[in-house]
This record gives sequence, structure tokens and C-alpha cells, in this order.
Amino acid sequence: MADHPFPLSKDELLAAYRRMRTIREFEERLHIDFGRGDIPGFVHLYAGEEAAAVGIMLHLHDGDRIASTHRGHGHCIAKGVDVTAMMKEIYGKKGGSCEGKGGSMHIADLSKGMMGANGILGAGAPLACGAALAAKYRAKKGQPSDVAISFVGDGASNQGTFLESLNLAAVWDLPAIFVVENNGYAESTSRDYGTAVDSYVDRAAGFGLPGVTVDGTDFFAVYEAAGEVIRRAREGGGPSLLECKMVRFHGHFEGDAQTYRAKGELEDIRANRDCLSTFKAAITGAKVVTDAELQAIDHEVLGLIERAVTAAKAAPLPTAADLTTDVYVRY
Amino acid sequence: MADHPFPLSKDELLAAYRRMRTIREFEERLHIDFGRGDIPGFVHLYAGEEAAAVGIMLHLHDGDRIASTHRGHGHCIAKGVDVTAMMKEIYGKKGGSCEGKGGSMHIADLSKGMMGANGILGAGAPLACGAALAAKYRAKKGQPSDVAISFVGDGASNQGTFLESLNLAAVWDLPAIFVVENNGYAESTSRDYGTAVDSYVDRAAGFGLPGVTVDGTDFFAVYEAAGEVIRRAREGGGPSLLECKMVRFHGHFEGDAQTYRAKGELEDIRANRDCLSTFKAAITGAKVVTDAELQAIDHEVLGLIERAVTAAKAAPLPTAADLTTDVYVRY
Amino acid sequence: MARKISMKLAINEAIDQEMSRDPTVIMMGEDIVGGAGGEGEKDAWGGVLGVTKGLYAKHGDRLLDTPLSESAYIGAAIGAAACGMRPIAELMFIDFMGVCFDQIFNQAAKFRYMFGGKAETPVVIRAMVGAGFRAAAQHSQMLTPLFTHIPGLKVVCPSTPYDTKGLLIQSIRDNDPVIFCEHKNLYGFEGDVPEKSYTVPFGEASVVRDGKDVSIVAYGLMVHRALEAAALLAKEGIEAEVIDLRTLSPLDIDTVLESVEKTGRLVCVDEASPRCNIATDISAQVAMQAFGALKAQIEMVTPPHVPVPFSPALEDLYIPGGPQIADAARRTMKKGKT
Amino acid sequence: MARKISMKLAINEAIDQEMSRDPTVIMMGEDIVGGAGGEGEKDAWGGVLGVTKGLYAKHGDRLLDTPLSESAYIGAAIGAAACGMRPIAELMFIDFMGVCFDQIFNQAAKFRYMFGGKAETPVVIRAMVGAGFRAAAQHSQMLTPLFTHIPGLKVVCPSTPYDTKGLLIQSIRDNDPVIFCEHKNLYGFEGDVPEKSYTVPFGEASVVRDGKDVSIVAYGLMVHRALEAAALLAKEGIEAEVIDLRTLSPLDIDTVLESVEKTGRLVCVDEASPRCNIATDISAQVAMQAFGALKAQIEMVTPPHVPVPFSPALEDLYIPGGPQIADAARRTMKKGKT
Ligand SMILES: Cc1ncc(C[n+]2csc(CCOP(=O)(O)OP(=O)(O)O)c2C)c(N)n1
Ligand SMILES: Cc1ncc(C[n+]2csc(CCOP(=O)(O)OP(=O)(O)O)c2C)c(N)n1
Ligand SMILES: [Mg+2]
Ligand SMILES: [Mg+2]
Repeated sequence: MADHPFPLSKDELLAAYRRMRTIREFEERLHIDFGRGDIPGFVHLYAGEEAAAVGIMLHLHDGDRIASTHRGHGHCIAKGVDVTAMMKEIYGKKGGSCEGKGGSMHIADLSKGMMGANGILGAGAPLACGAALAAKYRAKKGQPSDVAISFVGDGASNQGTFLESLNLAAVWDLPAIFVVENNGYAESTSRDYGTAVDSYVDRAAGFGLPGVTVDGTDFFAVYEAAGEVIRRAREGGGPSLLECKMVRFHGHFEGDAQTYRAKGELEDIRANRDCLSTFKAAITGAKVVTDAELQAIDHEVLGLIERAVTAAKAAPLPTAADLTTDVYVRY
Repeated sequence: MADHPFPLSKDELLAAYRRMRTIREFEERLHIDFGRGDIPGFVHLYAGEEAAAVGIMLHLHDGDRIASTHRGHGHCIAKGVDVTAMMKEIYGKKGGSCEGKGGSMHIADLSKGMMGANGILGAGAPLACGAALAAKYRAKKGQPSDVAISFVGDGASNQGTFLESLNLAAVWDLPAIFVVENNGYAESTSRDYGTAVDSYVDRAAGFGLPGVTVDGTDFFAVYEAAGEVIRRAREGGGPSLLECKMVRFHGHFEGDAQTYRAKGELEDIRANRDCLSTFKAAITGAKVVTDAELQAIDHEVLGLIERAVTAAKAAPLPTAADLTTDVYVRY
Repeated sequence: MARKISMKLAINEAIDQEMSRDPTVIMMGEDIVGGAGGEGEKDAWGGVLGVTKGLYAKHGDRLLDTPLSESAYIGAAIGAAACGMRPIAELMFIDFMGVCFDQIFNQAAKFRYMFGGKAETPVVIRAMVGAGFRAAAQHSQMLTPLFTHIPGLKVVCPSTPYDTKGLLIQSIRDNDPVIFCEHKNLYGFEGDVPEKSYTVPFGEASVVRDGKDVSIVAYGLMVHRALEAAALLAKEGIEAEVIDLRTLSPLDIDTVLESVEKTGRLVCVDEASPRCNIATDISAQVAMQAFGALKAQIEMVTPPHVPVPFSPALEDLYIPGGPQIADAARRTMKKGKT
Repeated sequence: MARKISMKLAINEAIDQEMSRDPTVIMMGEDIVGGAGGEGEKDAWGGVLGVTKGLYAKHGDRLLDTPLSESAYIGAAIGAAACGMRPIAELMFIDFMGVCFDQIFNQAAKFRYMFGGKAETPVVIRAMVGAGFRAAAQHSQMLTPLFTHIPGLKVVCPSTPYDTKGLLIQSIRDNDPVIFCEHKNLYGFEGDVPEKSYTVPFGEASVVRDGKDVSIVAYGLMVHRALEAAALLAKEGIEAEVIDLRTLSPLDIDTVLESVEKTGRLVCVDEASPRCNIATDISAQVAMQAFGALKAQIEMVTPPHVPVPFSPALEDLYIPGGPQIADAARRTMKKGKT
């Protein structure tokens, strides 16, 4: 990492771009296919928020755990979950991440340290505390430990489960990080209505936790802040809270008319707060990578997503025999 | 309130003393009778903490509501619940505040604005929010509104229910006050272990609430701080948090050997942090009242408690006919 | 009575009429108005599926959007109920009860008894129940048995727009806490609903189809599946009586017992998980109180004892269907005395 | 096998032996050590009734005191279980489930199925259940049906020190979440318990008394009441068979069915509230699967559908007793074929 202003090598920058682009394409494609009626159920898209997931997850390895939210696709992809398996899952097919039993809101892959998207707001926070506790017991003396990260939306940051977890992590001094993904809305309700404090740094301080706020659409800002809190956690310095201020490009879920937004808001955030454009401008502007290199990635990603959709559509449906497996049913 | 340094008239001071003394005697008598095996169930005594309940409740009238805790006798007495009915309740008798169905942990008297002691930690906080909301709807425009007060222990201040309520009260701008009774312990666990923040003022700030900490064994400090936050709430200034640092004279519940305490701790707090002694010293020291006047009250209170115990012992037990009343049992 | 409206509109109308009638009726929930604190449209959502749409325009601040804190706001509804209001709290999906159950089962449910009859808690908690929405394991549960188990709670689960309006108005006027369960797959279901206000009493099941051969007991969406089964059976000359329980607590066991006295055969249908559910409850009460009338084994039709699967292919197998219910009826018809 | 110890000690010993055997076993709960952060004795409490006393001295930081935040620490136990540990979490009283139920029923219970079989959650949640302690409405409930209703949870409720030790060791080794219910009024109950480690398998009821005339099914404290009833009945020449379910999920219905095939008569006893409980569950399954064997109505003995009252005078009436169970047996003996 030498002759450019970024904390990552060129290869790493390209990898980061690829990951963000993969999330974006995955989500935009779901948006289209949902509109066509191809996709069942509730789908919450992460498009617009990619810099947060990727900026954080680049610091993690498979032994680190994350507990995600209802808006989990971005976290999954950033943590390395197989995109085709995810697509199959969202289509409710065999070979999906959860064999079609979970769906969009419940994608998990423990082998990648992804403990699950979650349909219950705030529910991931205690689970992440548990993962961090396990990491602490597992850690070798004097060695950095694994960490666990809990993601939570601005709305869900008012769930008791989440708030209790801040305290528990501090009491047990866990290698845990609480990431508040503040996209300004909880469904149709604005953050400022539902959350009675201006700064999440203050909220964290109310539980004895260090907190930091970053522009979540700025990949580098996220990357650096996350690096700092994760390093501290690994080295036994305890838990932190990281707020990422961000924007969501789509409705709360697919089908949301978004009339709660200000006039012109969507156009504005797409034009001026697109984390991918910002990232692209930075790395091409600094002449570390070329447009052509990025376009090549775009092209590959498009192919990947296309193949994932094709595979998902072609995959077999689960059958009656699958209905009663994976659980103790004798009664 | 003229020729003395206190914010209350002589009569009011004597009334305050009577209330605190009544709580003390009530609790000390229960301690003895529980030891004798006369009293069934779990009993948590408020002795040592009287200045908080009384210093706060003197600002309230029957239309103001309080939601109490498992350690509720002091709140009840301070809010004006009939002492004989309470004693009968604790003995499980007819004519008890709850006709013997509730017991020590569930004494309520809605007519006095006492919404109930509570066996579930933190559970009173949402209830108080509801009472405050009702008060807000009920209030006449431009007139001060009724208020609602939620009591919570230092341990219970880490319950999600309580934490959510801080946020809700701020979001809805409710005439609610959250009183943290910090007696240093949650059962056998010290406050500093279980609560990951040094100051409850910081915890409150994490939810956009003004917070204030007082010495809860100093009646006048409590009285003044409570007056301020209650006045603000009545006038539409919204919710606050009030921490009272206090001591409990007995075990967590009756039967607790208290080996978790430091050596000499109990003797020390009894000798140096007895809110009743402090109060007595202040008002007799300032020559506003005489020892004799206080002794007369002590004597009357003793008689009152004695009569309450006699009445409780003599009261009839509920019978089979009472078992299935007060609830919809058809099924 | 010629007007047909959806169950969704029936709910909206019931709330509207009660709010107009009684100033102590208030309502709270997540996005039940929508757009709070933002720069766009107020009343932007009217609830996640638009059930309360338009009520804010009429009743203003008596509808309150809430932070995402079910314990706090459901508890606040309960506290306000104990202080003279008649709040309706929306718990978006019944599946979220796990974060606020204490306020419901240890607080609201117990106040009246625990305080010796000296408190009332007239609160209604509305929630969506049931599967079929492809909403997966945490947004598709029935969970009615968990509330029915608790003394002090009343539990309602209507199957028609008519009952929905009448039972919801009754719930709002009732002085005990009511869990009002709305099947999300019935929201679009239309039926005759009078415009005027009316109540449907608690604890009265309705016989929605007369029959002499077998009694089928159900509630919510399953009533419609039971009627499907009855239609299939009728083609074979089997006349099924179909009973819609309407309220699970209080329960009208008498109507069930009378029907079984007549038919001698019973099929209990429940969309809830099979253990300790409404089907076992009814079956057991009949086996205790009308054993002599039974000509054959009682049959229960429920989903398997598994979480609700996401894949539509699996979810469709999960939910009991008309043919399955008809099979159960045939099984009990084949056995026993005639 | 000559050693007699209390159920309390049996629990302590089971945890001790498993912690010694398997380093991934950890334990957490409120005051399970006691004295944390203070200046007095560490290990001051060993749990609210002293059940875990002394374990800290042996196993140190593998026992963790917690803040009063059940959602967070029960959830943390679940999260740790999904990450390779075998945590035991103490929920002091089962009545507190209302503040943490989501972590139990939507998270732990569903992971394995919802994640397509790719997750395991070997967590044990220990909790005190039951009435008789004069602990009133919020500290005396049974609530076993609420957990039994949920697919993915296993539910255990032993009646003897022997079963307690064996079932708790089995629970710790099991790969699914287990709700381990300890009746607080049996803590002092003594019985033979081998010192060595052993397991009692799940899903195997035990016939604790043989009889040919009537089957009485119970669990937990009610097993002892059922035995009392059997002794009363024996004096009248009625030989009751008493079955202790031991685990409520998985359930050994076969042992119940076999017994009913033999006796033709069934009494189900449950300390839980009457609606949708274990008694209705067993009754319904028998009425469906062994109807032909039944000679008379099934009887259920439960408390009335009311919260647990505080007054000892009322609480003693509330809890089903031996004479009541004997009466139910007599009622079903009087009716039907012989
Ligand atoms: C306990 C619970 N309450 C309510 C919901 C319904 N719900 C799902 S997403 C959502 C809004 C979440 O907002 P936020 O936390 O800001 O996340 P975002 O959707 O903005 O990413 C709500 C209310 C839920 N899933 N779980
Ligand atoms: C939800 C819940 N968890 C645990 C308990 C058990 N419990 C009763 S009192 C208590 C300690 C409370 O400590 P604190 O809040 O400081 O109040 P204090 O007893 O000191 O007045 C505990 C753990 C409970 N009653 N409810
Ligand atoms: Mg948001
Ligand atoms: Mg305390």
C-alpha cells in the first residue's frame, strides 16, 4: 500500500469494489424480479448502504461472527456467503443457504460466521454478545481474539434487547461491536421521531461504551473507523458502538410507495449520496484504478448475478419430505 | 414557611417525619414477624430508603400515578395507601389492599394513584408511561397536568423494558419521571458490576432526558430535586430521570444472610446513613421541632402499626368462594 | 345489509366508529399513522398493510406512532387502560409477542385478579396472525394457544368481516384485556357488513354450516378450509356441521358439545402448532364432557410440529387444507358405532 | 445407589460433573455466583435459593453473573451455543420468560429448521416453576405449555432427584435448546442418586406405579400428588397406574397409550392453567389414538383458570391435591363399560 492515499492495496480496493458492486447488482436485480412477481414474501433491499457492510466486513475473517437484520443481503454478501445459494434461498429453492426454509429474512451461513438475518428487530444483539463471549473463551492468552458484530437499524436501536446488550457487552467486556445503520427511517417513520437522542455517541456513553459516528456512504470513513473499533475489541479493549449514517435507495420493503419521503429526496440521494459513485470517483480520481478495470468487474458481477438467478429459477423446490426434517418432530 | 431554613412548614415537616417513621416501623415490624414465621412469601423491606419515597411523594396528589417495584411498601405508604389494609394484604387476609390475592409484591390502590408493586423488574416503567399519557390526554389546556412516576432499582435499570420507556417518554414528551433507587445492590450483585455506566445522568442523556443525582438519604435533597423535575413535567417540560443514592438496611429479601456486604458495612450505614436520623437531626437542630414532638409521633406510629398487625392477624382468610372471583373464568 | 367490504375495512370502520363514540379510545403502534417526523406525507402508511389508513385524518393525535419498542408502548397502552383510557395497541405481527409478553401476561392479564378486583384494564391488542403470506418462520405464526392459556386474557380470532367489526367493537368496550387476532390472509376477504355500529358478543360460537354426521370445529382462516372440506364431504353424502369458535377465550364449549351430542363425531382444526393448542383443548373438553356421545375417535388437523417454512412449496404443505380436513372426517366416519 | 440427596444437590452435581467433563459448558444467570463486584464474599449466593452454591469455587470464570437483563444474557447463551459452547442459562423464575421469550422461541427454537439444518443450538435454560411457595401471581406459574407448544424446543420437568440429575446431564449434552423446569417445592425433596454421571433419555415416560384400573398421567410436583391419590384409591380397591411424563417435548405418548389400552380409563393432571395445557394435550392425543380402548370419559385435574393467588388459604385450594385427583379417578371409574 504505497503510492496512493488509500489504506488498502490496489487489489484490495478492487476486491472492495467488487463486493459493493455485487451487493448493488444483487439488490437491483431483486427489485426488478420482485416487481415481476417472481419472488415471494417480504424483501428488504440493502442498495445504497453497501459501503457500510463492506467497509466493516473487510476487517473480518470467517471466525468472526456477525448477527444481521431483516435487511441482511448486504451483510451476507460482504461476509462471503455464496451469492447463488442466497438467490436460491430467496426463491425458496433446494440448495438455498437454508434449503429454502428460511427465505430472505433468515439467510445464515455459520461456516462464514454469518449467524443469520433476523426478522425480529434488535434480536441479533444478544446473539452477537454470545458469539463474542464464545470468542473470549476461545481466545488464546495474549493473542487477539475473534470479534462479533451486531447490526441494528436506527429504528431497532430502540429495542430493549439491543439496549440491554450494550450494557451486557460492557459488563462482560466483550469483543463486540454494535453497528447502528442509520438510514434515517424505520419503515415510514423518521429516525428523529423514533429515537430520542441526537447522537448515538451519547447513547453509547449511557452504557459506558465508546461510540463513533461516520458517514456510512463514505467507504473509507467506515473502513477506518471500523478498523479502529475492531482492533480494540480484538486486543481486549472491549465493545464499541459505530454509527453509520446512510441512505436506502428503495422502499422499506418491496412494494413501499415511499410517500413519507420529502419531494425529490430519492433523486437527491441517488445523485449525491451513492456510496458506489463516491468510492469509484475516489479511486479513479487518484488514478489507482481505471474505469476500464471497474467496468470489467461490473461486467463479471452482472454475469454472476445473472447466473445466480438462472440457477435459482432452475433449482428444484423442496418437497413434502423436507417439511419435517431439521427439527425434532416426535410428539 | 418563614422563620426556618426548610422549604416546608412545621406541620409539613412533622407530616413528612410521620410518613418516614411509619414506613420504618412497618418494615422493622415485618422483619421481626417474618423472623417469627408469621408472614408467608417473599418480603423485600424498604427500611433505610424512606427519604426517597416520602421526599418525592409529598409533591404528588391522588391523581398522580406511581408504578412501584418488588420493594414497594415504602412507596405505598408514602402515596397514602392504608397501612392496615397493607398489613392484611401481607398476611394474606380478606380486607387486604388486594383482598389477600396479591401479597407484598403486588399491593396496589388505584384510588390513591398507586398502580401496583411489581414482581417483574422494570415492568412498571411502561405502565407509568401509559399513566403519563393518560394524564396528558386528560390535562386541560394551559393547566398543569398530572404526572406519573416510575420507580426502578439500580439493578432493574438494566432491563430493556425500562430502557425502552426512557426513549418512549422522550419521544412522546410525557409528564413522566423515572426514579432510580440506587441502593448499591441488586440482590447480592453490586451496582458497579451490573450497570455499565458511572452516572445515571449519562444514561438519561443517552435517551435525550435531563438527569439529576441526589443523596437519597437526604430528605431535603430529594424533596428539592423531585420538586423541580415534577414541576417541569406538570408544565409540559417533559420527562426526567432522578437517581437517589441510598442504602438498604436489611437483606435483599427476608432470609438473606448478606455475606456479600463488606465487613462492618451494615453497622456503618445504620450509624451514618440513616435518613431518619439525618432528618431528625436537621429539624431538631434548627429548633423547628422538638424531640418531644417527634417522640409523640413515634409513639402514635407504633400504636398504628401494632393495631394494623392485630387487625391483620384477626382478619378472616379468603375462602374457596374467593378463588375464582375477579377474573373471567368461563372456558 | 347489502354492503360488502373487506375484513381490512371492517377493522378500520370499527376503530373509526368507536373513536368517534368514545373520547377515551386511543390507538398506538408502529407506523399506524406513518410518516411521523418526516418531510413527506403524514398518514403515509396507515399501518404496515394499510389497515388504519385515513384514521389520522379524522382523529388526529389520538393515533400515535411509536418507536420500535413493543414492551414500552404495549405496556403504555396497558398503563393508560388502568388509568381510564381505552387504548388499542397494534402489535404488528403476533410473532413479536416475545419482546413484550411480560406486559401482556404478567401485567394486563393479572391486574384485576391480583389487585383483588380493584383494577380494570380495558386494552385491546390487535395483531396479525397466520401463515400463507410467504413471510417465513418469524412472521407467520398463529400463537393463539399461548394467549388462550393465560387466565385473565380474552382471545378473539374472527373469520368474516361481519364478525370482525362486531367483535372488535365488543373488544374495545370490554373491560378486560383482549388479544384481537387478525388473519393476514383474510384481510382482502369480503362479506356483508352493516354500516351502523354493532357488537358480536364474546363466548358465542357460530354454527356456520348445519350437518348431522360430523362436527368440524375451527377458527380464523381454518373456518374457510373447514367449509371447503364440508363441500367435498357433501358430495359423498356426508353432512358436516361447521362451528366457528370466534372467541377462544372465553370459549363457547356448549355449542361444540351440543353439536357432538348430535353428530357423535368431532374433527378439531387448528392452524397453530399441534402441541397444547386449541384443537387439543377442544378435543380434551369434549372427551371429558361428552364422551358418551362420541361414536368414534376425535380427529385433529393441524400443521406438523415444525416452524413455518419459507418456501411456498413447503408453506402450502404446512397449512392444513380442505382435503386434509375432509380426510380426517372420513377417518372418524369409518370407525365406531353408526 | 444408597446415597440420598435433595433435588437441589442433584442439580448442582449434574452441572458440576458436566463442567468438569466438557470445557465448553459454561453457566450464566443472576446471582448464580453472587457477590459480584462487591467487597464481601464471592460465591455469596449460588443462585437465589443456593442451587449453584460452590460451583464458582471449582469452575471459576466459567460461571458468570449477569446484569438484570434476561433478553441479553439468555440471548447471549443462545448465541454462544450457536458458536460452539454449551451454555446453561438460569432464568431465575419461569415467570420471567415474558421479558426474554423472543430469544427462546423465535431464535433458539427456530435456528436449526429455519437455517435448513445448518445450525445447532445446544443451550439449556433452567428455571424454577410452580406454585406453593406463597410467591404470588408473578413467581408461581407453571407455564410448561407455552414452551411445549413451540416446535424446536425440548421441555423437561422432573419429579425426582434421580431423574433430575440424569435429565439435566442429558439436556446439557443435547444439541437442541432445552427448557429445564425445576419445581421449587421439590428442591428439598430427597431420593437415591448415584454419584457417578449418568443420563436419563428424553422422550421416555416412567411408570412410577403399576395399576390395572385407571391411568393417571402427571409430571413434576403433580406426580407426587398422583401417588397420593393412588394410595387413597388403593384403600378402596382401585389400582391406579401412575405415569410420570418426565419430558413434555419430546413426549412419550406410547407409554400413555399402552397404559390406557390396559386400564381403559385416564386422568390427566397438570399444575398449569387449564386451557391448552399438557393435560388437554395428552387427553386429546388419547381420544384420537386410543379411543377404542377408553371405557369412560377422560378426566382432567388442573387449577382453576385464574392467576396464582397469594394468600396461602387460596393457594392451597389452587394447587390440585391428591384427594381431587382421586375424585376424578372415581368419577371415571363410575361411568362407562366395565
Ligand atoms: C420486534 C419487531 N418489531 C417490529 C418489526 C417490524 N419491522 C420490520 S423492519 C422495521 C423497521 C426497521 O427500521 P430500522 O431498524 O431503522 O431498519 P431499516 O429497515 O431502516 O434498515 C419494522 C418496524 C419487527 N420485524 N420486529
Ligand atoms: C425480570 C425479573 N428478573 C429478575 C427478577 C428477580 N429479582 C427480584 S429483585 C432483584 C434485584 C433487584 O435489584 P434492584 O433493581 O437494584 O432493586 P433492589 O432490590 O435493590 O431494591 C432480582 C434480580 C425479577 N423479579 N424480575
Ligand atoms: Mg432505518
Ligand atoms: Mg438495588
